[in-house]
Amino acid sequence: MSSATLKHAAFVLRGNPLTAIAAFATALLVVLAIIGPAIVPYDPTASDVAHALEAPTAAHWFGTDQLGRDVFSRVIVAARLDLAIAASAVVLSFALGAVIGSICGYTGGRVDRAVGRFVDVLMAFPLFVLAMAMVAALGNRVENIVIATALINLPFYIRFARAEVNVRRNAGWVEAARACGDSHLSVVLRFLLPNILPAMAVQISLNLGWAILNAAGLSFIGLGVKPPTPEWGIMVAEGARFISTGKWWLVAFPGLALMFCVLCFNLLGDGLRDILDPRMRT
Amino acid sequence: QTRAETLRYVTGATVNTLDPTMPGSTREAFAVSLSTYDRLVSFGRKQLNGKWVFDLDTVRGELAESFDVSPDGLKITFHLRKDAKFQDGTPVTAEDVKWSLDRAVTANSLAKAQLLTGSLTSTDQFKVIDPYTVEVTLPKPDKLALPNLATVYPVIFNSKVAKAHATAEDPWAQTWLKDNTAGSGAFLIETYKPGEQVILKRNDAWTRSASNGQAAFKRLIVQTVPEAATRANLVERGDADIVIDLQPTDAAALEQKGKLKVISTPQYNAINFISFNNKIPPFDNPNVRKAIAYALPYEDMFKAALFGRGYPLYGATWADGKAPSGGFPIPQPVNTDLAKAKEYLKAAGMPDGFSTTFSFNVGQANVVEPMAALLKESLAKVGIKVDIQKLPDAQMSTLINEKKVPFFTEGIVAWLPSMDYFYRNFYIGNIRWNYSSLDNPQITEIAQAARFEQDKAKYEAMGRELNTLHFEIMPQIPVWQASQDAVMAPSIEGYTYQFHRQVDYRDLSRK
Amino acid sequence: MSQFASTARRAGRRFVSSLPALLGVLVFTFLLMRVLPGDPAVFFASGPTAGKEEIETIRKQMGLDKPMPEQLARYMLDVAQGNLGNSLTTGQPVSKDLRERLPASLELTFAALLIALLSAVPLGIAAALKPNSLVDHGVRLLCALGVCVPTFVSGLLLIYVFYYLLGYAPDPTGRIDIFTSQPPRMTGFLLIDFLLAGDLSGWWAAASQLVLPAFTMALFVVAPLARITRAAMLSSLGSDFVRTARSIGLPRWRIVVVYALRNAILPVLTITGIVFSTMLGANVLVEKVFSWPGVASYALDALLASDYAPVQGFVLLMAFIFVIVNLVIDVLYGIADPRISIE
Amino acid sequence: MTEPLLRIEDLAVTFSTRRGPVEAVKGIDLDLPAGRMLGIVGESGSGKSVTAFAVTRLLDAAGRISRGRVLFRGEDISRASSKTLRAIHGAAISMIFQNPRAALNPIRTVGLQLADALRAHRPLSDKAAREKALELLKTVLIREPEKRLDAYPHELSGGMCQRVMIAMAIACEPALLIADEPTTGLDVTTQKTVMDLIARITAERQMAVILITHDLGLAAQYCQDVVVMEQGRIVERAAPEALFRRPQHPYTRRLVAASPTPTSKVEDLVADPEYHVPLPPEPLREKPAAGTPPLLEVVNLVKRYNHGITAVGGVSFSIGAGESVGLVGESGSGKSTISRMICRLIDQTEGEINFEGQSISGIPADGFHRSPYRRQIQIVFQDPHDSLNPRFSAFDAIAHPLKRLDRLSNTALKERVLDCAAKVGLPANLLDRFPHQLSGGQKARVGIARAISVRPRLLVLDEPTAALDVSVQAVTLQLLERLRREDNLSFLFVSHDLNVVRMMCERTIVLQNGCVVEQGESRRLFDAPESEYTRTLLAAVPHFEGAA
Ligand SMILES: Nc1ncnc2c1ncn2[C@@H]1O[C@H](COP(=O)(O)OP(=O)(O)OP(=O)(O)O)[C@@H](O)[C@H]1O
Ligand SMILES: Nc1ncnc2c1ncn2[C@@H]1O[C@H](COP(=O)(O)OP(=O)(O)OP(=O)(O)O)[C@@H](O)[C@H]1O
Ligand SMILES: [Mg+2]
Ligand SMILES: [Mg+2]
Repeated sequence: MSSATLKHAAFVLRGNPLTAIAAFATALLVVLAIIGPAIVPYDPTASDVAHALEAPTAAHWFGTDQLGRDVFSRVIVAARLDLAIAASAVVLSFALGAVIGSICGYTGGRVDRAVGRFVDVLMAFPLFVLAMAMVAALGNRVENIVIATALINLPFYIRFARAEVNVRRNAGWVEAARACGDSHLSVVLRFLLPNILPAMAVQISLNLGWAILNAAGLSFIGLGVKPPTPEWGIMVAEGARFISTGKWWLVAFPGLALMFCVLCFNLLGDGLRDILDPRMRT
Repeated sequence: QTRAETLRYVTGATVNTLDPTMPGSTREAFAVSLSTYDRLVSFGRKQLNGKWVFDLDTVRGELAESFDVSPDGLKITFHLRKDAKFQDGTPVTAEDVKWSLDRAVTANSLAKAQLLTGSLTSTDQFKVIDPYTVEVTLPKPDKLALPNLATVYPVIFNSKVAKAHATAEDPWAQTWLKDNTAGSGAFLIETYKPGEQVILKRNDAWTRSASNGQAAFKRLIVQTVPEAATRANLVERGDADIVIDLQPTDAAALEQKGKLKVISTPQYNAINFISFNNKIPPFDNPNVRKAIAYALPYEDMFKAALFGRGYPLYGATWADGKAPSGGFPIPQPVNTDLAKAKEYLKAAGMPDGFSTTFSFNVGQANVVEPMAALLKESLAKVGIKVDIQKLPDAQMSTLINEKKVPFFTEGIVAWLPSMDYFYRNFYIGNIRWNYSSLDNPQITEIAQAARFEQDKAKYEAMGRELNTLHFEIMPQIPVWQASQDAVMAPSIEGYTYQFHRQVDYRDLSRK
Repeated sequence: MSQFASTARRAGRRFVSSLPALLGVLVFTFLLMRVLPGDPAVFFASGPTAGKEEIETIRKQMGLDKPMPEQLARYMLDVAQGNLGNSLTTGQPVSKDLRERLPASLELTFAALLIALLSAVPLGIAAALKPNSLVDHGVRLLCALGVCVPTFVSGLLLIYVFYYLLGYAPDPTGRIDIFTSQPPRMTGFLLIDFLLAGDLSGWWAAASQLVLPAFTMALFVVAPLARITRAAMLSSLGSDFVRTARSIGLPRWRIVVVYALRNAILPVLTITGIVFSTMLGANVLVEKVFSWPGVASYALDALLASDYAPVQGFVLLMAFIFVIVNLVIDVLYGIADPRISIE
Repeated sequence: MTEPLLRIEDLAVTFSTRRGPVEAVKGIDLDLPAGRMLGIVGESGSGKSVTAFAVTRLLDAAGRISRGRVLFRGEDISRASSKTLRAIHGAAISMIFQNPRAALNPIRTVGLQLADALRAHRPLSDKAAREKALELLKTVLIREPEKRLDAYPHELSGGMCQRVMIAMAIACEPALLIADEPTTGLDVTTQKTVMDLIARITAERQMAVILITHDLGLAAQYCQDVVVMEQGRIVERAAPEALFRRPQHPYTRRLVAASPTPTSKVEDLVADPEYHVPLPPEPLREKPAAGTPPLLEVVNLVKRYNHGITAVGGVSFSIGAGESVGLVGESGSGKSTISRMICRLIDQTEGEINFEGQSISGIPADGFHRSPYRRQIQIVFQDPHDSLNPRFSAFDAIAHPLKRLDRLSNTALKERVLDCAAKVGLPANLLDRFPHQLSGGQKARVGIARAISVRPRLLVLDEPTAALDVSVQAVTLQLLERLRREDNLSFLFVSHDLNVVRMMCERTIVLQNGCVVEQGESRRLFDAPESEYTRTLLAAVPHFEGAA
């Protein structure tokens, strides 16, 4: 990133307090994900049935759950896993999607049509059901949740990358690169791909939030991560069942964490769009 | 009819057939069939700890006005009620009974396997004596023959109507009966939307209720509401009249609020186990199984998973190490004792523990997930590292059937909960329900013998022996009998815990 | 008219070219379902005494005893004849189940989409008319809030508040209050059927049942729609032709509506298509929470039970609807944008 | 003297940007009497458009009139309410924009848009509006006006769109028409017809016109007065003959000198001695020995695209070492296609390309990057901005072919890059900037430096200056000429500016619809064109000598 980009980013952030707050909060989340397990007051998986389902107190800020585990500790510790799930799912689909999409967008022709067909098939699937089926088929391990989430995002990335590359493939600098002795492949990988990256960054940040929600949805129907691993989605899904009995803290705190995280990513995505939008630059 | 004359029952499951014998029938389908069809006999009821439960030992006539058992126990003669009419107005005759029982033992259906347990296997065993008398012959005297006829399968069809819808490929009209009824029961189907709801209306001609009258409700709605919390809301707000499958938390909360009537009955014909496949190492080693039995955090699990709603099967003391009773199940003399668990592990040659996977059903996650988490935590204390695996229901049942799950939790139910029935159906042979894959000649032999043992004292002794053996080899660990929490509007009366763990709608009335 | 003819021709071509995708979906789902480790026969042979024999019976009944390629061939043949197999969960033919449940899902989705569009488009326009103003930030925050709550949580919360606490909403148990009699089934869409039957109180009952779930779903899709509306409005407001419109002295509302909005509708239309088909498939959770008798919750139950036929049928149906929706969007697009039809 | 139609007094426009307020127009004064045509010329960014938008109050939200008054018919409209403005827009003042296609609503028929313009100011029935629209289309000389009424903009050519735009602008008979570069992007021939149309219609209706352009020739040909703008100020105002004969202000002088005319030479283009670097003399070239093949020989080159479009239909020519050959023709005549085939970026359909006697047409374009000839043939693209990877700094851009083709690295690489940069006059301190941080002329230099860095023999220049201002173009052309003379490079110079080609090239090839209509010595060809097509092209070139 050049200093001009940074300056521009700073400018956009100043004009857009929401993005600035979101950026700060995201940074906070990341820090929390890293140091979380070290700072929490209780072992997030240690049960204490004698103190089950207690409302928030000074000892347990967010109350305790059905097994008497400290909700606060669980919410904090879950940040790492949730961010990891979101990040790895998105990175996976982004990496695959960007490369495939770029190649399609650049070459056009038969490859493009073949991949297009595949994307059509994927898109025609009810995607959440596809994710469910994948997790059901492969087993509900974190890897599989990541893979399923990545897969259902893949078509969007392919399409996006394809479209972005398509508008650039006739750009002068692409031809110039070829005149400078680059092969088609290296044009795609070294020139086009880095150029569509900023535009895709927006998509990525929006998708990060979506990936977490997806994992939460899977948890709700019982296909989430394994117990007793703390994860927001599964905590919300379990806590949601206690709403009617008034044990609000079980759903409220992990839910707020989840919301907060998704909200940050979404706002960040919006802001990123402005930062990266060349029209916003002068 | 008014709202007061309507009973609205909500459930998380669905009714998927009107013919209870269809393979794949759900429990809700059984409950509906109980109201739309009559059987020859039904169970009586008794009070247990102040709650009404079905009584396996009293069988009373339903379509049969009376029945006699021959002294050698080989012949049962049923005398049909003369006033019984099918819902189309035609009388119920011995022909219909014969056709229905023939169907039960012939057609490819659930009934066949069930009736087998009562020595009912062939059409030759059913004989029409006269239009109102049917005789059932048994090859051997069998305690379970009569009770079997009281289960949900041997319902009596209107054979004329059924035959009219039979085809060459489908001689027993199974296709038609799946979506239609031809019975003589207390209710008629008004609308049937599989997976959504069944609405029934009273058959005014039916007068065989406990008080020899019509069913109390004029209309009956059986509705699927998948979200348990919503079911709790519905019944609490008075929009639903009765529900039996709430989460234990909700049931406990509603009971505490005291606005509704909550009848909590331990499912005394069902048992929850922590199971091992005794063929898969290290669980082939009884010491390992015992180690786990002493490492389980019973109290915590019972509290966290069931909120204490059930009948614990742990924590007993057997004075001389022998089973004090011959019933099944009985509380086991185990409790959480990590030192003992470690000793057993040492005896098993694994003083540092081992790693394994503990599996359970997604469908039971509400209850089992906290249990699994506690189990994992507690076993870790003796060095057993547990990875928890949550499987979709179909996968879990498949894997269990293929005997591929080493360590898991599951439950069993027996409609006819006699001691030998449990041992014969859940501990013998390469069948799905033999969770522990037990293959113990001694247990097999005693259980088979007990089946036909007519002497009560000897039967009791056999039971004690089996129970003692069971504890010694510990093929699996019975943990508790969960309660069935029937939560209902205060005005609802007459609820009885039934063998099929469903509401018998005919029993209910509104104050 | 020739434009109509060319639109029709394009639609036809699109449809034909999407057939391979449908076939792909069919085969892929079939294989995916067989990869599921669960054996439906075992699951459904769960009677208290079910044994090997019973499992075999079900297996035969489902055709699972045949080798896989044969199963696939049979399945494709069946599908070609409109037979989607039988559901073990409900015991009914899948096509019948889907036919009965699809209107419920569609009605819910349409209602949600309508709510979403009616709120998203004005929001997007408001944001675009004053970019970077307080209004804009407010809209942005509102949208972000909408997408950051899992639908099942918002659904349960809405039920808790509006049904349990306040009692404004009817009990969340499906499409219509159980004590209201159903209208004669004509279209399967209750709102329409009630109107056709002239039963206004019934219509009201059905509509009030629909509000909460539709709102829950709409909440989730307002964001993408508002976002795209804002972006499209911004770009069309900044475009040269809007400047032209201003330079000839057109009134402001005419510039915003006729010039800017009509052009901005095009990308909104595309997104609406995508949103519609994802909603239809993704409303599993909403249907579950509101006991809505739709196709998605049907498929979910079947999936957990490894009941192949309903899942396969559902996926195929969704893919088909996806294709149809795309076609409709395409046609609308062709009508809205004259530039398309010549390509 | 009577009150002028439009009077601008001390008008200043300020934009708020992230670097604080920027004054784009810094206080200008201007009078425009009714019925006159006033030209505003000046380089890109000098504030021409901003002035126009300020007068019509169509500025972006970011800009505002910070000072001064705009008197229209004696009334100050610089602070008029939006209601007043709406009444003025279209009815009293209207505008024609650059890029007519984008200026029309793409999803509304031409007829409806015209009707919109009409009905914005007078109540008309649908039918009457349609009739009036038809009349307008007839006025702007559109063929088959009835049919065009229901056409969408995309169904019309650029010239036709501009006519529609003119029709819309004159629909309500305004007294003032502001045309902001109305012909940029149009072909020379179309440009002429459109300008003639504007001139005729406005003369007929006694409308005052402000013509904004950076083409001095165009302004000279059509305007009675010309003002020159530089950096938001008016530096000179005069009648065109006087202005171009005897430019007073140094900026005007520079501008006039930099505009190529049929008689100018590359040496003369840069008037400002400050910028002037004398060119080396034309090297004496020995006649190549008989039998030595030319550097590049193209035989019967054909390119057909799918759908049966023949972009190039059998073109043959050759280029000798050190020779510069021009390729001219209308838009779409196949110039770029030929350039790309010669550079082996696309495959030809038929025909031979020989480089130094060796056939290179047999090497597929996909694999040409491995060929040793890759470094011999390089290309400079039309748009210097578009041809630079936005993520490469100037250094990276120049270094890229060196790394790829010469496998240089580290110090050797650095030296060569600095060398090349120096050669094209690019200050070394600009090398770590990214394209968006460079001016147009600087970007052009980077593009040229990149092309010559591997020391090619043949340089294909595909409209290398089309996107540049005249003064930047002048400098760039000189640079190219110097490189050619110093390094004995050969050029294939593609352009649609005939004056430039005449200056730069010894020989010229005229292309129409993918076929050569005429080729020969530039001097001869331009003085005595043989084909009708060449004559039309030449006639359409606006030139300010004619205005004298
Ligand atoms: N929206 C804006 N925000 C900031 N600065 C602007 C804006 N619009 C124009 N400018 C600045 O105003 C100055 C004059 O621009 P203007 O468009 O009038 O130039 P021009 O003479 O018309 O050039 P061209 O020949 O390229 O059209 C430029 O320096 C430009 O950067
Ligand atoms: N990839 C392509 N596919 C189909 N047709 C093409 C393609 N590229 C160019 N053409 C067509 O080939 C013809 C010649 O195009 P070319 O770009 O060579 O013209 P040009 O003389 O360079 O025009 P300009 O002055 O506008 O740059 C045009 O009619 C164009 O539409
Ligand atoms: Mg301009
Ligand atoms: Mg070109």
